[in-house]
Amino acid sequence: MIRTPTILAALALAISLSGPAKSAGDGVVDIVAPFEIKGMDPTTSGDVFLRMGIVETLVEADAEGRPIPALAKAWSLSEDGKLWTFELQPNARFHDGAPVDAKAVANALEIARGKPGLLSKTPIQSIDAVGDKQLTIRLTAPFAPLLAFLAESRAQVLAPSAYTGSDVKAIIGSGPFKLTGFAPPQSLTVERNPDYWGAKPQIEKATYLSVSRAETRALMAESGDADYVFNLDPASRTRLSKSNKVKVLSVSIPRSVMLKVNAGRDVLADRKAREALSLAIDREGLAVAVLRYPAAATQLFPPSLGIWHDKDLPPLAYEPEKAKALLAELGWTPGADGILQKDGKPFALTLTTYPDRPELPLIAAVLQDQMAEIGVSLTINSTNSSEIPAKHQDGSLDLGLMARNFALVPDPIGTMLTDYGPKGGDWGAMNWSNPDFDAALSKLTRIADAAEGAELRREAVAAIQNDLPVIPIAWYQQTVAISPKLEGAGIDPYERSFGLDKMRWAE
Amino acid sequence: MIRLLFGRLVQAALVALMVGLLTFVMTRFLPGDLAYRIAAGRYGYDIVDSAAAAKVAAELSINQPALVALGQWMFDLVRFEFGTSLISGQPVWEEVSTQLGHTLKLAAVAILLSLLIGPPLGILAGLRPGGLLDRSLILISTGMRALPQFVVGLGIIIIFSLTLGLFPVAGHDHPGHLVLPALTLALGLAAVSNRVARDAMRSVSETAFYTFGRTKGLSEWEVFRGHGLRNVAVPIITYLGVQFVYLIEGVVVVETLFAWPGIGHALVHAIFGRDVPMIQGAAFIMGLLFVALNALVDALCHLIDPRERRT
Amino acid sequence: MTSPEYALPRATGFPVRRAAGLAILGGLVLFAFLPLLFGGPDPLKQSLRLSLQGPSTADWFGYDHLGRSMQARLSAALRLSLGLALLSVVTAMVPGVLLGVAAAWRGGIIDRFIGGISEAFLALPGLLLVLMLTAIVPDNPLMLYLGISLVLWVEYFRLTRALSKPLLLSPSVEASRLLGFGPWTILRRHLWPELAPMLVTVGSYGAASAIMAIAALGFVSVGVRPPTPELGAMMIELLPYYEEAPHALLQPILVIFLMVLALQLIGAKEKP
Amino acid sequence: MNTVLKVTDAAVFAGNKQLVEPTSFELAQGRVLTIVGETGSGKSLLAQAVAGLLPDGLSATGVANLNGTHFDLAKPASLRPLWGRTLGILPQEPWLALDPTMRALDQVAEGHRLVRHLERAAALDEARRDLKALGVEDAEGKLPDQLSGGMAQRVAFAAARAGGARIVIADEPTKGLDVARRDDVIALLMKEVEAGGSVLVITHDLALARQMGGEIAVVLQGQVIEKGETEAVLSNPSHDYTKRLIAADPANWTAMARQGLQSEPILVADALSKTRGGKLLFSGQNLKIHRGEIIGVSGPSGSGKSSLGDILLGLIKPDDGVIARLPGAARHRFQKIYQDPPSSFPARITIGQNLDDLIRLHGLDRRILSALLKRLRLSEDLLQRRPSDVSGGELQRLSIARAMLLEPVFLFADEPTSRLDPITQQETVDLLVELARERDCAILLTSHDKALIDKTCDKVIDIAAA
Repeated sequence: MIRTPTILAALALAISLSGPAKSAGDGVVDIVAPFEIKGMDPTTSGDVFLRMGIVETLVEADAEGRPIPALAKAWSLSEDGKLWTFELQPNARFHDGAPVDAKAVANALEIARGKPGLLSKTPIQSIDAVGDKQLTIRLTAPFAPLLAFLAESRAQVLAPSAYTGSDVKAIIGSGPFKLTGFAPPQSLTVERNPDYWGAKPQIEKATYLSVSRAETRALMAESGDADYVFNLDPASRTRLSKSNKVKVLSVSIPRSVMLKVNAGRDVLADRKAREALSLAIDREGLAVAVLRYPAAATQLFPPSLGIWHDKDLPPLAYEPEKAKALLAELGWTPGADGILQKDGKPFALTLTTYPDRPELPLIAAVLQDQMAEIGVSLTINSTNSSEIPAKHQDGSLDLGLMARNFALVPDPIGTMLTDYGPKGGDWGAMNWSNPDFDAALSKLTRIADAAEGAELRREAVAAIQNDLPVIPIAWYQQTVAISPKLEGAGIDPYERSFGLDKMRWAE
Repeated sequence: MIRLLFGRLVQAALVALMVGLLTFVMTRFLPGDLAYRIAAGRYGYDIVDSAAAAKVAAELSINQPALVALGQWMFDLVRFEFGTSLISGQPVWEEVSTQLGHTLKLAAVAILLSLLIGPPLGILAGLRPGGLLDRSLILISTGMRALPQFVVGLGIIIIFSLTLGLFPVAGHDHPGHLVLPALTLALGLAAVSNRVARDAMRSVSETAFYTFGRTKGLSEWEVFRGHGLRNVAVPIITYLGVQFVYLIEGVVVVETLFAWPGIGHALVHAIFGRDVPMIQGAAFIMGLLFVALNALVDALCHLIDPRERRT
Repeated sequence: MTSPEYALPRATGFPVRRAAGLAILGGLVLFAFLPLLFGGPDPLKQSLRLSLQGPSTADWFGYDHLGRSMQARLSAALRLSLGLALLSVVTAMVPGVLLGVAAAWRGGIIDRFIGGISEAFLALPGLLLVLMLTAIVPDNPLMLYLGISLVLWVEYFRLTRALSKPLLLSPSVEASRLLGFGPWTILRRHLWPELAPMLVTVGSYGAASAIMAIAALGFVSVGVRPPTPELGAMMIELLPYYEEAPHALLQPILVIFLMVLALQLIGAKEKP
Repeated sequence: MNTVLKVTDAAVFAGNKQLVEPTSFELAQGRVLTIVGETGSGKSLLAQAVAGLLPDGLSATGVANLNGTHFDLAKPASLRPLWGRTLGILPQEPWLALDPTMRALDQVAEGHRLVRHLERAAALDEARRDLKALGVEDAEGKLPDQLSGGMAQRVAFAAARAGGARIVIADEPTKGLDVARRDDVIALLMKEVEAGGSVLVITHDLALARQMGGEIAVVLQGQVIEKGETEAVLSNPSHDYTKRLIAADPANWTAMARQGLQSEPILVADALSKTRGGKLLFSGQNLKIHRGEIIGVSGPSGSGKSSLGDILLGLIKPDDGVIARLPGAARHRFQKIYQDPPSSFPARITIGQNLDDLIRLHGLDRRILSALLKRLRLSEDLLQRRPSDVSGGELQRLSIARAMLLEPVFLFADEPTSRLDPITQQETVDLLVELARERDCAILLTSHDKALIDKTCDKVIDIAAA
């Protein structure tokens, strides 16, 4: 009776210790990030495949967001701005050996257009394969940001054999790395694609692991268990930057934390009320104490967005006293408990946010306290992220705290159009209309001249800064922890690629 | 013995019915628009908007009358037809079985480790009640029961992975990844099982047949090996059945901390993302798994102690 | 040969372990409810300057990552945890014991029926139940504890039934019935004195596991919503700062340790 | 004959309080020594001291000489190697002393294999031979809870002797056994004596001492007050305590029966029958019980005596047959006295509380209780104690007082004195009968001791015959 359990125990211990203790130092780059691989469909996990260099899009984007050639070697636009013609790379091949020809690209784009994503919002009339290596896209109206939309991860080009109907059953891309192992939702492994049409990467093998807890990611970096850890929480960032076991890179990215305001609410309809809320926020203190980086937002767009950031726009200030004065002007008088009252109703709002990004509930807690200083009572409802668009549609939203990604498409104009269009947007303005802002925005999509574009952009940004349909709070810093043995690794501000193709092992 | 197994079968059917009803009723009352939640689960917070939600709503036939939907679901259940997950599009059975596989692997090693740590210490303490080992074990197990799993997990990572560099922190491709999460779970289980073993050993060593073993002329070790071990094994193994309940709580936390692709972690996401078929399928299978494991425990106990009349 | 004729004196008087447990619990309750009497810093008041400051003579407990007074938050969290732990134990104990006694007393179909339900509850993953309940009514600590007590009641039911069944068949109850005593006296004189010590033990272990379950649920962001101070949630918020401000993380852990230790010392059976 | 065991000045202390006076005795080879005394007289402590089995908290002094080797009783550890090899210690409760999860044969073979270091197969054969010798070979593959009381007794005996011990120590081997099982034990022990072994018996049962023969030593309050050949001591005892001990044996009681009492019947039952667990207990039983009449039922345990009593009380339903009780007499005037006194009182409250509840329930006068207590020679401060802190004899008298409070017309005494010492048994039965006669209360008395029933009851029902 006693013999069996002892043998079983020894066996269990043996197998669990047999594995190589640490996976470092075997030439494989271990990448860790918070994004789960939900499935094979580009709309659900397309960004992970693009980041790992398995798939490619027609057009790429450089650090400033300007389109550069990818699968399309060159492109041209007709005079009326409605017909785009693309020349495909001559010797590009899919991982299953099939050539990347116009028919395959058209097929992939047509399928992508049918699914939710920015492509479905572009005024495309038809996509046709003209020759073997030439593709045309006909628009119903001129649309300057088309190139940027084609660079979006959901518009990735997969081999015809990857699809059955519109469903994807295998990830067969054309990128520098081939998919060799796939274990959703947690991990996948890739290998260098020997016959890649572009520059061959130096890294041979890489693994991707999705880890949702920030502490675990930080510990994996510190213990050398992972070579490239994407996205660290504030506290780990301060800890790791002090340690010599790991290099920490940080760059501001086109994602802003902002407060979505329902201008339809009578309490918030007046511009002064929104300005008062903005003045009550100590952005400096928040950035230093909570987010731990110097990116207190002075306007909607961070400097990393280049052309959209207006250097000489007056920054948003922190003046609680002026905020109280403004609210007093609007007829609000402090009640017994310090909360402002006006004809019997308290100045009370619900702040909806979501815990998927760990810092949002933290910022909500700080805002709640700072708003209480000027007599505004906030109750926090941290729930599923879809509540914000849902409450936008049924008009029940008061305030929404969110982290809006302007880099879904290299040129933020795409996100601007969906968020601040005439009827507002799920993640943008709500019940707010500013005629000259709308005019400037729509004209921007049609003209190509840089100077005139810059003027229109300054006008649009000034309108938002003045009217405050959304109140910017902080600009995001993306941080990455890299193993010292890895060189050439960086951060793509547009979060499109981990930069696997540029990495190499230090000698 | 057959009576026991028959009892378990009835329990399994009851569980199936209850789990089915409960999850079905609950998913009907979950607040928040189902389509929006699923769109958020599927496309992530950057992309989810009313257009995506509308597309999802069209896909699902959400507004079936409750009773029809219940009937349909029960019918599917009988045929073990769990449908497909709304978020990942994979068949639920496939998703749950892979994730359940990971969780079972983790749970098995955790239980094995806990059996190696808890009961031996408990038995030693039980042989000398009130001794130094006994008193220190009480403090340590109380301490372990007071520490939440994620704090224990963090401590273990810092000790074994950071300072000693013995084991990798997370991931799941080779056995080395299994050790730290399993150890975290095992410590939680051992903190309780060593108390059970101690009390069992103490009461067995006071029984008449234990003393008779001594007066027969057997040495302390021979009495323990012949009579102590088997009689102590029964309460320990019966307690094992109860431990599965605590295991699930631990598994969810440990899977999240160690990024282990298990069922607990997936279940939390499914509930957040309102992935109804996934919730129902996972709950149903986990319920049956519990019953099967309890039946296994009963069989094991019967093997050791064939007396019929144990409650 | 073995039964000692000479009976060793029974351990009378108040066992030391239970006294120590009650002392610790008393201290915690005092720490939790004193600020209500004498007023203390507001647990929600933030001052970002003081973020993560260590304990000092001014404030023995220091500040958390948003500059809120740890002392105020700990006592507020303790009030919440103790109150709701008590709630979950009572909501689990009352039905559990009543059903247990009823099943033991009536026996037959009722016993098998309730027994069947308890078996099913036992097999149901408790966590799923709690997750579902908290999903239906989010941000409500009450729902958390209701969910947990739904899982705990089975334990009370099975223990009460196991204890009451042999007792009700014993000669002492038969004699009492013959002497004309009614069911109420039998309950008060025979069942309750046996059940009470067991309920104290299981109750205190139940409260401890309820508190731990809430902390675990908080870890998967299902628990109590910030900024309400709750021990589990505080630990999760302060976990990332374990190296920078260890005091902040250790305090809630110490409080939970003391609470669970106290409950277990109180619950410990007389025998050492 | 050479002495195999010589004990000189063995004494037992609890701390510095002496429980057993220094005593010396000898056990010769092939002979029996019986130590007789009441519960609490220290006879068991003496035997435990000699075997080195004293519970912790107690210490012993004195010297034991076994087959020439010298042992100091103050150091019990030195005696441990003797266990099983030279000293065969017979367990008291055979059912509890057998490992519930191990088959009977293995429990006996264990002694051969581990103590006498025989090979596994040889040990099993040896064990089979032992069981065959005791006539329980078919118990081989069974588990303890599948064995009857008698079979368990014999398996335990075989297991105790498997280690090859020649000196058997049996403490209260017949406690709680009925007559048939008692003779069974005696035969077992006598077989050991004939085989040349020697037996030390500790008991309060004189019948056992008489049948064992050999020598006897009588112990009172830790002191040996008389010693000698059993036959001689029992036929003309010198110490008066021994005399009272002998007189307490029911066989020597003076008959208290009264014939031909014709008062009105308080309970008439006809054609009662009951089967339990598939076994027919009795059928066609007609019974008429008159006021103040004492009726006895004797038979081996499990023969249905208690079922008959419970049926008459209405506690259990007969399979068929009708019972007519005295009209007008309240239900609670039909009471019952139990075999195990402590279990008939609520364990966790004091006896006084229980009696006060009863008085309050029926609105009785407290003074009746005080009178009853005095009548039953019970002191008032017993009422402050819990049942577990009161001796068996006192508890049984308290339960009689409790029953008498309700002026019962019928009392079912179910083996009331089988757990008590002989002298206490005699006192209790005398008091019970006197009170019943005074209050004209009928009694149904059951016991496995035929002599007790014959000497006490007006009429005897033999249940097995019907």
